[in-house]
Amino acid sequence: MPISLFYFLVFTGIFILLGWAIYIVYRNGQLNNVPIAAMAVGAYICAYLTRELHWPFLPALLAAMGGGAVFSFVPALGLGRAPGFSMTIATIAMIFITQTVLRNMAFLGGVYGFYSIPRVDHLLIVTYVIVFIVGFFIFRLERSRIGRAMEVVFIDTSVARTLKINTYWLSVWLQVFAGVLGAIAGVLFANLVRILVPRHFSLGMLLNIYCFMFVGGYTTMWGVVVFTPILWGFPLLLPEAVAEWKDTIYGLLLVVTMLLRPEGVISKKMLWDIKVSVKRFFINRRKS
Amino acid sequence: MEFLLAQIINGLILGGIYALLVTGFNLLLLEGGVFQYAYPHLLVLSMYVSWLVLRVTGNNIFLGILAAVLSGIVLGIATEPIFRSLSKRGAAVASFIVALGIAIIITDILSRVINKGIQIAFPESLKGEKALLQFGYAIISAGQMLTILGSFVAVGGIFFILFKTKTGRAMRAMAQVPGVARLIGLPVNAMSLYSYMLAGILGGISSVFLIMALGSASSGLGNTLALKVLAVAIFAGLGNLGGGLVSALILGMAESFVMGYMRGDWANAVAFGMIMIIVMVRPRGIFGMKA
Amino acid sequence: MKKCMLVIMVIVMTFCISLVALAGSEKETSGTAKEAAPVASDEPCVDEWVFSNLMFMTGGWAPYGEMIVWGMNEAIDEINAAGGIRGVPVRAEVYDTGTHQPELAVTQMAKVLDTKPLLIMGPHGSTDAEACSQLAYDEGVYMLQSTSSYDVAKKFRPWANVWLTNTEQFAKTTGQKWIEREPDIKSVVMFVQPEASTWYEQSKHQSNGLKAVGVKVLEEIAVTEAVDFSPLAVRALSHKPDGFVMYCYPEAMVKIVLELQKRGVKENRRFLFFHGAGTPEFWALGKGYLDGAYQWSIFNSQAKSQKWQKLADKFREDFDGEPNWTVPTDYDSMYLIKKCFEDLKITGCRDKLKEERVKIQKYMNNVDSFEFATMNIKIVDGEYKAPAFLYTIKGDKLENPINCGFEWK
Amino acid sequence: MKEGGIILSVKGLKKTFGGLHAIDGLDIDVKRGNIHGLIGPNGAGKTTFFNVITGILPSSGGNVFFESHDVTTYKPEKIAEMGISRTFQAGKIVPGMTVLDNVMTGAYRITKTDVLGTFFRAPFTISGQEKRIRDKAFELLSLVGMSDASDRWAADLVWVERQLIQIARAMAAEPKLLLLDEPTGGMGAEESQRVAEMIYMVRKEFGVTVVVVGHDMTLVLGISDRITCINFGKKICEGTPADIRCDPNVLEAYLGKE
Repeated sequence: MPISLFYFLVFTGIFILLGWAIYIVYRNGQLNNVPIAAMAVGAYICAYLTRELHWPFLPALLAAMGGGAVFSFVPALGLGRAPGFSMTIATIAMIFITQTVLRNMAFLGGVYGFYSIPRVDHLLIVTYVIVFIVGFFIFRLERSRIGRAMEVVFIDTSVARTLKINTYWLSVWLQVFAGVLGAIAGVLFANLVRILVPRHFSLGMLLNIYCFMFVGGYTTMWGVVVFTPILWGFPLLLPEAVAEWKDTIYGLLLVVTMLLRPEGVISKKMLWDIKVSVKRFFINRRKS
Repeated sequence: MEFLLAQIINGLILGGIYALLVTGFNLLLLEGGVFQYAYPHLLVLSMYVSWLVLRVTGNNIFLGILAAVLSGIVLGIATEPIFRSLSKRGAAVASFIVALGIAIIITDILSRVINKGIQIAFPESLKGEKALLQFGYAIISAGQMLTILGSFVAVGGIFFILFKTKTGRAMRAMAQVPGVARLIGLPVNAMSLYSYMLAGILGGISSVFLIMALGSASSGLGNTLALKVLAVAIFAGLGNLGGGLVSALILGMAESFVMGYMRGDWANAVAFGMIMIIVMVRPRGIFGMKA
Repeated sequence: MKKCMLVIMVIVMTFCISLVALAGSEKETSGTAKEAAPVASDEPCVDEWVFSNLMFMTGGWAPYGEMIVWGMNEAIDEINAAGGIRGVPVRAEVYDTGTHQPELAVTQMAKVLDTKPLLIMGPHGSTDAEACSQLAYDEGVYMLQSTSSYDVAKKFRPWANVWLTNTEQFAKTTGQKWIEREPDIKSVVMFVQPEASTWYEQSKHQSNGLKAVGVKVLEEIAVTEAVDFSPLAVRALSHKPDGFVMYCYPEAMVKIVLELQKRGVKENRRFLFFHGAGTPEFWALGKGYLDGAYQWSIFNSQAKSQKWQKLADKFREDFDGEPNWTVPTDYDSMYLIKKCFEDLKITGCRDKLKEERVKIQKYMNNVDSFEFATMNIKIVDGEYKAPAFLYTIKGDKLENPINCGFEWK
Repeated sequence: MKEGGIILSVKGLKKTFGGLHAIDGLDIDVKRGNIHGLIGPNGAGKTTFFNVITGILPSSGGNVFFESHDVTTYKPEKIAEMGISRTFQAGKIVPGMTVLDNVMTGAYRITKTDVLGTFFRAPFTISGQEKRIRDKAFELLSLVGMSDASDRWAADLVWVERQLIQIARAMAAEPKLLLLDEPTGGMGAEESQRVAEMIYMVRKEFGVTVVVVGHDMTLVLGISDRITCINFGKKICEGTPADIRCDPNVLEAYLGKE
């Protein structure tokens, strides 16, 4: 397998996880950036445990997930009721704070970074197994009472509350879930890049993920899945002279999508229509 | 004592800059229902336009300032058609994302096209670096003085238009109940254009003040300012014009004190941490949301 | 309904095509291999030497990337005009790693490795180099990181090299030379940007060097991105220091200096800038304010060589400004590659790839003497030996170099 | 369950916005199993009354008793849990979902799984629960006469259908008390009649207590057992539809003083 394909695929997996992390909270009407900070936390926990204490991958992954959960739980308690945008800005604070703290932690390499992290075997398979499991969970979550509750909260919080939906705890739970997803993404990142520097976990990555999510469609989990590989992949295929304009292209895509198809390219309605037409197609076939 | 005074003055100057930006931002939020994240980016773009004009005309200050103001107005109005459909739908998130897209494009282009992406510096005559007042380490330069006074005048002008003129009252009525405004026969489209123009004028003037206060601009300046503006707006409560002014001063002061007295590189972390705590304790900002 | 199906089709197609194209991106090494086996074993197997350069072409550092690539292209034009390397023309492909975008840097590095390169130019910039050097290290490909940083490259020896010489040593000695020149400076405040490990590390070395000659380092003030730097200036002045040492990005350096000057620091000799200063924005923002200040650098702006004069003139013409330390970096790298390939009789044949990579690595880590555009250098065990200078800024130029340390004849 | 007891009792309820008294010392008792009408001209405080009872707005004074619990200070979700469901004036359904899913959102109250449960519970326990509420949603849809529409996208529904879906959603929570806010607002006579019949049917079928708000007199007078008429946040009169019809105060409130 070419090296670039390997890195492309694993990064795609990581971005899908991060995209889902932001998506799942956004379904609840809040734009949450904690996953990027949680990613740093997860990455450093996993890196420290595997390099310094020689833990195997799986326990390190679980520890990182726990770390991510705790890390996102504390602010989530306060941010549960925050309106959408306020949360966006408030959680950017988490990114800055995490970076600053990591820079001041000498045993994690501080400013110099944490080097030579061992890599788990079969990283690609591990990544996609994780993506598949997480995707399955989200799929189930969306089709459960919680998923339907999230839809109502997104439209109108007060309606949701009169349906006995505790919007506060729902938000807290989802933020913690997003934090865990971020931590998992961080673990994969640490295993892939094998060098961690606090500056790696910054707002730049966030913009990419916003782009994948909002162009792909924020009403369904498949928008992220389909558009992350496409949007992340196409600049790598273009000749370098054009690919250098990738940021501008992303920006234009965001503007155009929001103006022409504000729900993103893949909307829930579209998936539903496809489902219905496929069903109809098979029924017609059976009849004839 | 001397240092305390100096830091207070530094904070006030910083706060003055934020106040200018936040007023324009809140105006758009209030009138158009648009979350104009790219507002500071447009300002920076006007600064670049002014710089280009200065270079072409051999540092003709009058033309430079004119170019900044005019380009501010043009850019302000030019964004209106983009946001119009979103604003009608009341899609605040979509408008934020569109603005994010615009911001990315502006930053990318500035970082590579104008002046080969290198920082631009404005001529001495426009900066007004000379100290006007000095008490020990506390210094107010001519440019800064003008910026502060100018911001007061500009923001005061906006408030006057909004609260004392007929058009302004109509605009505020529209901001409060958009549906009703249409019913009672206000020209909604014209009003919306008007508010963009107002924000554009403010933007143009602000870009001149930014030139005076900062003396230089880079492609990354838009992002730095945008984060701060958003922080101030949320701290105050989105769309709260008066609260925005007070909060701008509070945050400017806080930033100056963190940089002045805290160890390590905590400036950004602490400034945003404050926002985080405010959002946790008072989710709608300390002065309450208006939008 | 049809519209939906169409969109789906397009998406699926794009996805498939991208996968196929990526899978097929295992390009031929360094140009196209000739069909027939070469006659003599050390004749080049390629029609064209293709060198991959991993460079920050977008984001905040894009202007510097532009200049480094400009320098490289100048060298390529000269080399091709003179008949190429071993009679084969040279071409460079630039891969954008963005500014502070680790994910992009890593992906681009992977892309470069898929082309089975003999060696890699870059990754440039310490953040990007930190992110992606491990890949080339594992693969065993030599990286000419010319601008990344001494400390990053050190971690990836013997597979990486950098044109920033032993900063540990020079940060110390240049600081001491400054004190020697200005003996009345007894205490300093340092401005350090803690984000970039390189600058941080150098500031630590310099701080130790200053302490060793009895200068008090009153505080190391952390500089982060900000709109206004006057609070930091006031804070520094509250210690009442004799001197100021700057290890932060050029914009901040100049702005802090201006604030300090406004608050009564009249003598510019009290400022010492680190060698990362001297970029176009440094000169643009500081025009007329910096006369008399000191800067240490490994860049020899006073070089008299014909090569350098020609390059500098061309730069002034194209960029409308004084050449800075970014200009000769990859220009020199290109010439070093030329010499290396000619000395080792590198063929670029696929079957010898591994062996030639090792040969290149061994050669590059020990160069006895080589004429760079600005100075003569030598490389010992992967460490680049060249003098560092302490300059005085005069008329917005670096003047009066004082050689601090390594002297090579 | 004692038939004829009082299920909802409001004592001296007050709600002020700034200086404005939206509700000013209101006393209402709703008997179990009744359809209780609440009428009054526009701006009389009917919707505010609902908002205070369901906890969306905090009250400024007075008490609300539900099944003899004091629920005045309860949060909306807590009140919903106790068994009060409501509809909204503006037809607030989720447009990005099918009709069936919209009705199923109402069943949140009677289902259990939380976020962790969704991940770790065995699939069949969830699917069993899902099947149960799906059947229930179908049943409710056919009750409101929209069983054909279950697969339709909610954004495509017309106004009257939205109101019916809202009622079905509220009923999916198996409430003890159903609050209907202007269920026939903006409808023609024929559509109003359809909704009225349905409300009657729901009461008959599930024995739920209904409080219906409307300024459309004919609907409320037609279906209610007992009616309260309010104006400016105060009770004007109370009684059977026949009483209300002849009360001079009501006419005055609606038509203004001669």
